[in-house]
Amino acid sequence: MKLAYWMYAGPAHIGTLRIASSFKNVHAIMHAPLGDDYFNVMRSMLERERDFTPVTASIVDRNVLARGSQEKVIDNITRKDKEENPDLIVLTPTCTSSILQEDLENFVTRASMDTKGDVLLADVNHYRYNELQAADRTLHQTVKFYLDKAKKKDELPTDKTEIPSVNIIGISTLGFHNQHDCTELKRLMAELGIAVNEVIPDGASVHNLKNLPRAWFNLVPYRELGMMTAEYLKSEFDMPYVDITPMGVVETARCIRKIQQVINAQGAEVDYEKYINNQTLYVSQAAWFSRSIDCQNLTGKKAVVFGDNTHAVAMTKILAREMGIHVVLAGTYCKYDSDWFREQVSEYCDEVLISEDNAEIGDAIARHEPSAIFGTQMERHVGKRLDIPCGVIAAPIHIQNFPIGYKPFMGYEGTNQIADLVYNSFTLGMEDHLLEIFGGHDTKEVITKGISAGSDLSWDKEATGELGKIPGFVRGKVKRNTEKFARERGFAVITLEVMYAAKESVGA
Amino acid sequence: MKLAYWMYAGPAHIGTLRIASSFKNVHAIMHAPLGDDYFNVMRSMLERERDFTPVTASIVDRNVLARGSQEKVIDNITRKDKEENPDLIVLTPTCTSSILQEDLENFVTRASMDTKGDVLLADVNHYRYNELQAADRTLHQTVKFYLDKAKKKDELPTDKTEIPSVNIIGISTLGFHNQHDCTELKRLMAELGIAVNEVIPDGASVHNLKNLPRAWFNLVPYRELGMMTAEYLKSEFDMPYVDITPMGVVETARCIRKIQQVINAQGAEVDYEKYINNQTLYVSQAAWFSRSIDCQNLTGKKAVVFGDNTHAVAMTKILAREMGIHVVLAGTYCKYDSDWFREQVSEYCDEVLISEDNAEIGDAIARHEPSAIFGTQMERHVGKRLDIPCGVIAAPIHIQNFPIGYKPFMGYEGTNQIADLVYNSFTLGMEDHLLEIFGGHDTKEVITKGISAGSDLSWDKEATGELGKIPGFVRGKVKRNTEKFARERGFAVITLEVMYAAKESVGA
Amino acid sequence: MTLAKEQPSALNFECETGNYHTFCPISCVAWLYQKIEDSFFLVIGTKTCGYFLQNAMGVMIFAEPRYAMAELEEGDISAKLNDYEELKRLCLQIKRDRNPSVIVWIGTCTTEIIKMDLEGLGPRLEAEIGIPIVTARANGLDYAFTQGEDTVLAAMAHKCPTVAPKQEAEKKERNAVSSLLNFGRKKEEVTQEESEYKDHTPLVLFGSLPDPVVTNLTLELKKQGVKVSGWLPSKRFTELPVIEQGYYTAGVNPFLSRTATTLMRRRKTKLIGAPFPIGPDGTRAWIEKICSVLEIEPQGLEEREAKIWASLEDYIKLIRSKSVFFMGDNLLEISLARFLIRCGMSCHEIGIPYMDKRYQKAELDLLEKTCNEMGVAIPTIVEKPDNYNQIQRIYDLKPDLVITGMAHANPLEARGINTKWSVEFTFAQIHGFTNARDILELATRPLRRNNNLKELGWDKLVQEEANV
Amino acid sequence: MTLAKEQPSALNFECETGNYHTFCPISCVAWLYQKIEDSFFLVIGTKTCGYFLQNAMGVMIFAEPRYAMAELEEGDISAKLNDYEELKRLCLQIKRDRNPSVIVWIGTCTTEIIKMDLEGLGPRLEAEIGIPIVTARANGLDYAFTQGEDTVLAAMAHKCPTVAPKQEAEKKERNAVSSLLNFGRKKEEVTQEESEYKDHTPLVLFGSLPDPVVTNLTLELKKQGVKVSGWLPSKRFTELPVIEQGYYTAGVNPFLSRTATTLMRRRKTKLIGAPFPIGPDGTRAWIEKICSVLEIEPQGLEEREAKIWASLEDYIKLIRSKSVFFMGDNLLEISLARFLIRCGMSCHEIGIPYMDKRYQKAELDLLEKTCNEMGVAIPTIVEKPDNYNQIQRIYDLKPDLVITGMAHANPLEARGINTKWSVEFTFAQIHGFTNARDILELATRPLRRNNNLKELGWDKLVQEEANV
Repeated sequence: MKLAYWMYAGPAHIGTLRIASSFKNVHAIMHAPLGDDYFNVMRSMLERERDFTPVTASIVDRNVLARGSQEKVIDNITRKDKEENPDLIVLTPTCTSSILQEDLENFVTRASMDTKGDVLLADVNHYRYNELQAADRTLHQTVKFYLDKAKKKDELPTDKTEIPSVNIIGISTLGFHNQHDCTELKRLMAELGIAVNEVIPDGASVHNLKNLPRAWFNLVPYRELGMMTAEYLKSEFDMPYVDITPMGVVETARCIRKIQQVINAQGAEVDYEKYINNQTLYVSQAAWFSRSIDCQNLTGKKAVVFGDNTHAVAMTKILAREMGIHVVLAGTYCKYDSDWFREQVSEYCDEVLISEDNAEIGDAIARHEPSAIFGTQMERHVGKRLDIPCGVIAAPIHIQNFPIGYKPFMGYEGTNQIADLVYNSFTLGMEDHLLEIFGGHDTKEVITKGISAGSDLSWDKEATGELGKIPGFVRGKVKRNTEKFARERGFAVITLEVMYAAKESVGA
Repeated sequence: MKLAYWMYAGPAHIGTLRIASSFKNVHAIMHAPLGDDYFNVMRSMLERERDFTPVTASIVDRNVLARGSQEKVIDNITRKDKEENPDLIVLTPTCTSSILQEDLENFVTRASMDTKGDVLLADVNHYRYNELQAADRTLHQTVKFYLDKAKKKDELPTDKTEIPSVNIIGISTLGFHNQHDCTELKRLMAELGIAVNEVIPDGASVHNLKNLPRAWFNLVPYRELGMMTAEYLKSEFDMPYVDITPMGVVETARCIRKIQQVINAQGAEVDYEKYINNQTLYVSQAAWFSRSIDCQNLTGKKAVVFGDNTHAVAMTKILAREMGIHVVLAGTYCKYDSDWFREQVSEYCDEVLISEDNAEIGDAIARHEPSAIFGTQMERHVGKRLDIPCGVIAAPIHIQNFPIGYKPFMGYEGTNQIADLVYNSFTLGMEDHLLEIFGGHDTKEVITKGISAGSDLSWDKEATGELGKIPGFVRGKVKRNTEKFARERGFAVITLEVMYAAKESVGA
Repeated sequence: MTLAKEQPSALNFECETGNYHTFCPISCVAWLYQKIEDSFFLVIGTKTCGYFLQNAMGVMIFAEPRYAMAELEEGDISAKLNDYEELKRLCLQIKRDRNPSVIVWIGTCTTEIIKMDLEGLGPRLEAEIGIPIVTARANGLDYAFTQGEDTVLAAMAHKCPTVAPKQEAEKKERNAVSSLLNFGRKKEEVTQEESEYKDHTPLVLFGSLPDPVVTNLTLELKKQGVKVSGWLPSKRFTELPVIEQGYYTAGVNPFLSRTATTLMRRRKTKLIGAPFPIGPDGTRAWIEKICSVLEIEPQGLEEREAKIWASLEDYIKLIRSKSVFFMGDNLLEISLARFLIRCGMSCHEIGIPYMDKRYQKAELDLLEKTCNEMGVAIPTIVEKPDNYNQIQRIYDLKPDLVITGMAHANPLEARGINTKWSVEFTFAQIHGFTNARDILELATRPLRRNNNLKELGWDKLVQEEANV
Repeated sequence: MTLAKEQPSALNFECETGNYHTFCPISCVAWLYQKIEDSFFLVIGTKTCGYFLQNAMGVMIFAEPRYAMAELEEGDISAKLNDYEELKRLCLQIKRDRNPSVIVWIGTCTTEIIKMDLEGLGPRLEAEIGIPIVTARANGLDYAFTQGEDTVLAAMAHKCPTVAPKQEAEKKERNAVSSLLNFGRKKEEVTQEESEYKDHTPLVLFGSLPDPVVTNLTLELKKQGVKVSGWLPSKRFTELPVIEQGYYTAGVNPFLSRTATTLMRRRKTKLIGAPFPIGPDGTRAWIEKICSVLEIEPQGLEEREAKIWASLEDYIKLIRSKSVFFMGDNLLEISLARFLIRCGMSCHEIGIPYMDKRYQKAELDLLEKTCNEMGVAIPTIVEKPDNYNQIQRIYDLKPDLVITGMAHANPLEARGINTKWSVEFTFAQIHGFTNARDILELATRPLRRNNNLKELGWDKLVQEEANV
């Protein structure tokens, strides 16, 4: 057992469901007890998704447990097949139901006899893999399933697209700024004259998976999702892939140069240097920001970076290399891929921390006392406690990571957004500190005069206590309305009874 | 005399300089005492402008005052004409030098005999007009100057552009989110199939001003800047103008419909309804946000809006009409145009406040106790004091209003950005309040344990006092380093002397 | 929805036992750890449970609340590790770090399936480490959402003292509520005040409510001369109420049937079966029933209720003659439906995760009576509804308001259907006379908002085609 | 910039009287209102002055600082309104709202031009409303940036008491610094400590420094047995130091020539002309000069200076043999140049807004001596430089670092030229031995940062063509 106050990555089935529900017209059946289907809540709430989440829980309760779940699972699969006509139904257990050690593979085989669509059991060990690993595996499994199927049916296209083209692999629902990153990557590819062959899994149809090999190369922007698929496509179809995350001016340029190399090797003749130069120096504002006086004042300031591999590595490089900020600690919660992390960041920071234990990270931050943190929501809260500003750069996702306005992290607009994030993280903190420095000199009385215009009423201890229990943000209002009520009715002392009477009368 | 702690609009010469330095290859000569040339600082600092600001102060000092400034001003004009070859030199006094009642018109006439470029005296009363009015007047004056000149030379084009076209009037340097608004408006026009004839003044060449009449209509997105020019072009050249600010889903649609009407009246046959519908319902996320559960929870919450006419009116309408938020007070500091403001907002709010006195606004906010404020930097500070979140929607400009990332207020991406602003203003405040509600239950001790691991050293009173004077954000560090130093050297008590010795030794 | 005026008929119960969405019963941790200030909740389950609490329950904002996961790892599942030793290690760590007055073990589906003997381990460990341990099986195999609280309170009922500590009885007010009410007063005043109460068999209330609501209901009963001897749970575990055989008990929430049964069967108390104090009608009925059992003549309740109704008119006019549909989530559905019908709404279907017809009998009777008096059709009560089928029925019925779980609200809104999250009623202060307004504030919010938006023509925000 | 080793020569002064950019002298309000805690500053000027303080000085973040504008309106300019009555109205409002111990009137260019008789009005109003009024003409017609402080201190020097109040002298420490240093000690200790001081004619220091720097310099002198009798300004107006005829005075900043003159001519004090205590070299020279005048043999200063230099080596190696160019902004230029040259830099040109060769004589001598000792060419000192011409010279000279005003920094950076804002030296704590590190922290920052960026190839960020 592990005492856990916080988790950086979710359980495996969340990863599987992120893949399944990213595809168009794919339904997932979750074989699980009541309440385990909160994935639907997360998707609906965090992404403000307009459509019903295509995930149905086949509920395991005491009765099902007693009778065995085969019948119910198969019923639910075939029923959903009829109700929604999905191309594919993915069955997944959760941590709990996976313990039952049922022959789910057999359930799937049985069910698929009666379904028009395909049925697939997500093949993940729920105790060994987390959300990120499970997503990577499920995507690979799905892609392989459809490519094998096409191969068997001899439907695999053998040609490449006419102009250089790319599959963007790893864009998924509930991913950290994935939608905006994807838009930005599509824009970037368009500017490079590269056609987007497929984006998977988000918005993709499983029927189109067979077309994946037509692209000239695969782009895997996130280290956590898509590598298995890219490796598979490389080994099976000899498709090269580019796995340089185009985040920050330097790495975006490196990614574009790698793309150039990959497509020129296949007969294209492109030279992106002029494009890179123009974007870097004059279109994106990030390189100029790095050189500007604002950023000069950040030189040598200490920062701690923590997140998933993709974002923690990218931010560490950007801060250290592009902005001259001193990264005292860079860390990741992707323990399973820590060698890569170390290799990527070690020359850009003083110390590396690989951990899933938020207390350890909190302590490290307290020890370093950086001027800013770039981390997850968890680190943001650590920062709040320690009075250190924090920019959020990585999942676990939070509704604030699904902004309505355009906020990619990748590509050239991403470099702009990151520059703002860095600048605001440091300077909003700075503003508070400036106010603190001069605080004693900045008289606050005058402006607050308007709030409490000297009360002629007294509150007895009970009522005062009760008032104290009212949340701060409505307390002032309740106080004022209650006093108004008391004054109108001639009460000199406010008791609990007066408070409640006021509430009933004026909604105080 | 007026006791003033804060100003919402700047002095007149700032308005004039915003226009002059927005144009390409126009130089301004400011006839002013030392230190009045801080416009250059604002432009360089706030906009992170890469180029030298094309404004030179012709300095009035005691000697100049004694001798008269004519010689110096004329020298500076002719010198700058030679050094930089500007198309136009604009001469402006400031509040101070305008009192001297010199015949500046005569200086200009004299100077222009020796210059290759044009020379113009900005014709503004520095005690009657503020920054916004002065900008409007200077733009009008410049446009009229070049149209009159072209007319005299018989160089005025008489035809209209082939396809429907627009002049976007009022985009200027140091304007609130002007650059991003302009980008968004250009995108919008492109999507509507309308060519952009000229954007003025930002980035425009004065030589092209004569082409203004070729456009089918003028678009004036900001109430504060461009109306005089648009009126002039209407009366002189019979050019229709659209002055509906395309901010928010409803007003953007109204603006587009008005454009449709204006260009169809000139022979176009466009129907933008489908475009509007598609953008509103499916492309922009703002209408959906309004309907979503997140926004439902904002229903009926109270807000105060304050700003310039353009933004305060637009935000009031968006909050009240599109989001169901209860605007208890809407206000503007544009006293000179208050009738329009009242007419626009009165049906959407409980109370209207027209004032340039920040104390009055602060008191009104304290009285209403809204859940959120949408105002200027000033209201943001009022909000900080009263613990009410504030979204900044209007000038006076601040470096935060020049984000590097794309953040327009106008057009459909603007609607998204505004939805985020509204949501974050309310919910980030909410997060603090939630923490407060549950605060007593949320143990803070454990995580802060890492900070002060029980000190074995004592600080004497002097040193403690000195430590207290160190800004909070470095105090922890100084304390730790000093203690480390003292421990290494065997001091048991930290005195002032130890503190300074530590600073010298380890930079504590 | 146009209402065909049907003849009232008896309640109609269905059970779809379908695939429906509600929160996991371990949710109760989110409010119980706040309610019981000296407690620590340890949820013994998997990453799935932990991630739920953290992300879906929205308690993500708290960096270190007084609850944690005992996350089961592969070794625990395969029984390679000794459960007792593992739990001991974790509980000792909790003792060291936080030193709570009680550790509540929340069993989950997984502990059920691997048959971890929490009830057996608890007392042993309690004895060894010296901190009381309460064991509750708040698992999703047997319970839904709010029933998690029921499992905790039922387990905690065993920990209530049997007799009042005699020594201290006069020196110190043991009961949290009365000490709260008497805070800051002189002893004479308190003694004098005792005389305001009628003489009756002690009454203990059960159900976890926010402190202001506890005070409010306690005061309402005091007005009638009824003294509340204690609440289960109390603000602190160390202040659990004394429960002697023969005491009266009454619940404040409809999802507490197991706690009610435990108090009756194990603690030999007498349960007062009443409608629940939600809405002015329910609150009046609840007080009346308690008074009647304690043989006290209630005073001025009718006027009180009438006055409250009058004060609600501004909200009621927004929902009168409109229809509401409950998808079923938190077991508060019957009480809310009854109140909203009394407000003039009609209701076709009440989905509910679990229906204890005995514990909710008085509430069901009041519902039927209310429908009859208001002249609206009696709703169908669907236990364990099938959400997919419900949505088809919603498309047909076009109700003016759907009260639903969090997973369905946005998609229904996007299809032009007004919704309100049921979970908000779980967290809001809805009990008693004065809070009736808050129920309507919540219930009318979508109507107020969407009325406003309707004119803008944003009714449906989904396309047949995929969005751009 | 490759340095041709020239033969050292005497200082070369030029005066371009060009169009140069610096802040308005009313800027001093921003630090003086913070320094003098019981003061209120009233800037009597136009919207132009107010907008400058608010937006360009970056004090926008303070909602209500202890300063305000008396904004002149059309009626004031045309003299339709009575100045005395107007100022009285405003000062009474300030008295009512804030009740400061002193109101400092800051005259501006406009009050000069309209010839408002502030010096005449001040004493009348002071007598009528009972609050001391100090009048300073911090106008841009006569002064530049930091000289604003000079005008205020010169005016305030008149308000210092002539003789120590005899009655209170023993009861209470009148002087702010010594009470600060003695904070919390018993009286016996304080008395005993007095013996640590040598016997000398009282010494008053002038110049506004942050409190920690005041303490630091006071302690440095105490180490030599020198007692500082007071500082002008003090932390509170009510604690201005006693200045008797014959006292010694010494300035800490190079822009205080007018204050120095006032103290000499009006208060009949003796000025100690020394280099300024900026950098270890300057600080040592300043202390030595003070000691020598007071006839005290300084102890251990050479070792002290050497130790500080050794501790700065990590920064110094970044700038050694590099060149610096001062565009001229805050009048600290000579002292900073002297220190940076001592660090091993070379300097071709020192722009400076105003050069008082008499008040800065010791500093200029030290600069010349430093150049000789370091074997670098003596810089040209350009008073009132023409910024346009300077930029042409910068293009030619390609210095490694340009110290400049805020208007030019970004454009120079965009052209690949390293810059540091001069204004930062105005606000940072740069005086004394221990703060030398902070000067280098600032001065080396662009070099440290841009070295880093250089490899990325972002040297020039301006195009010949307009940007896309």
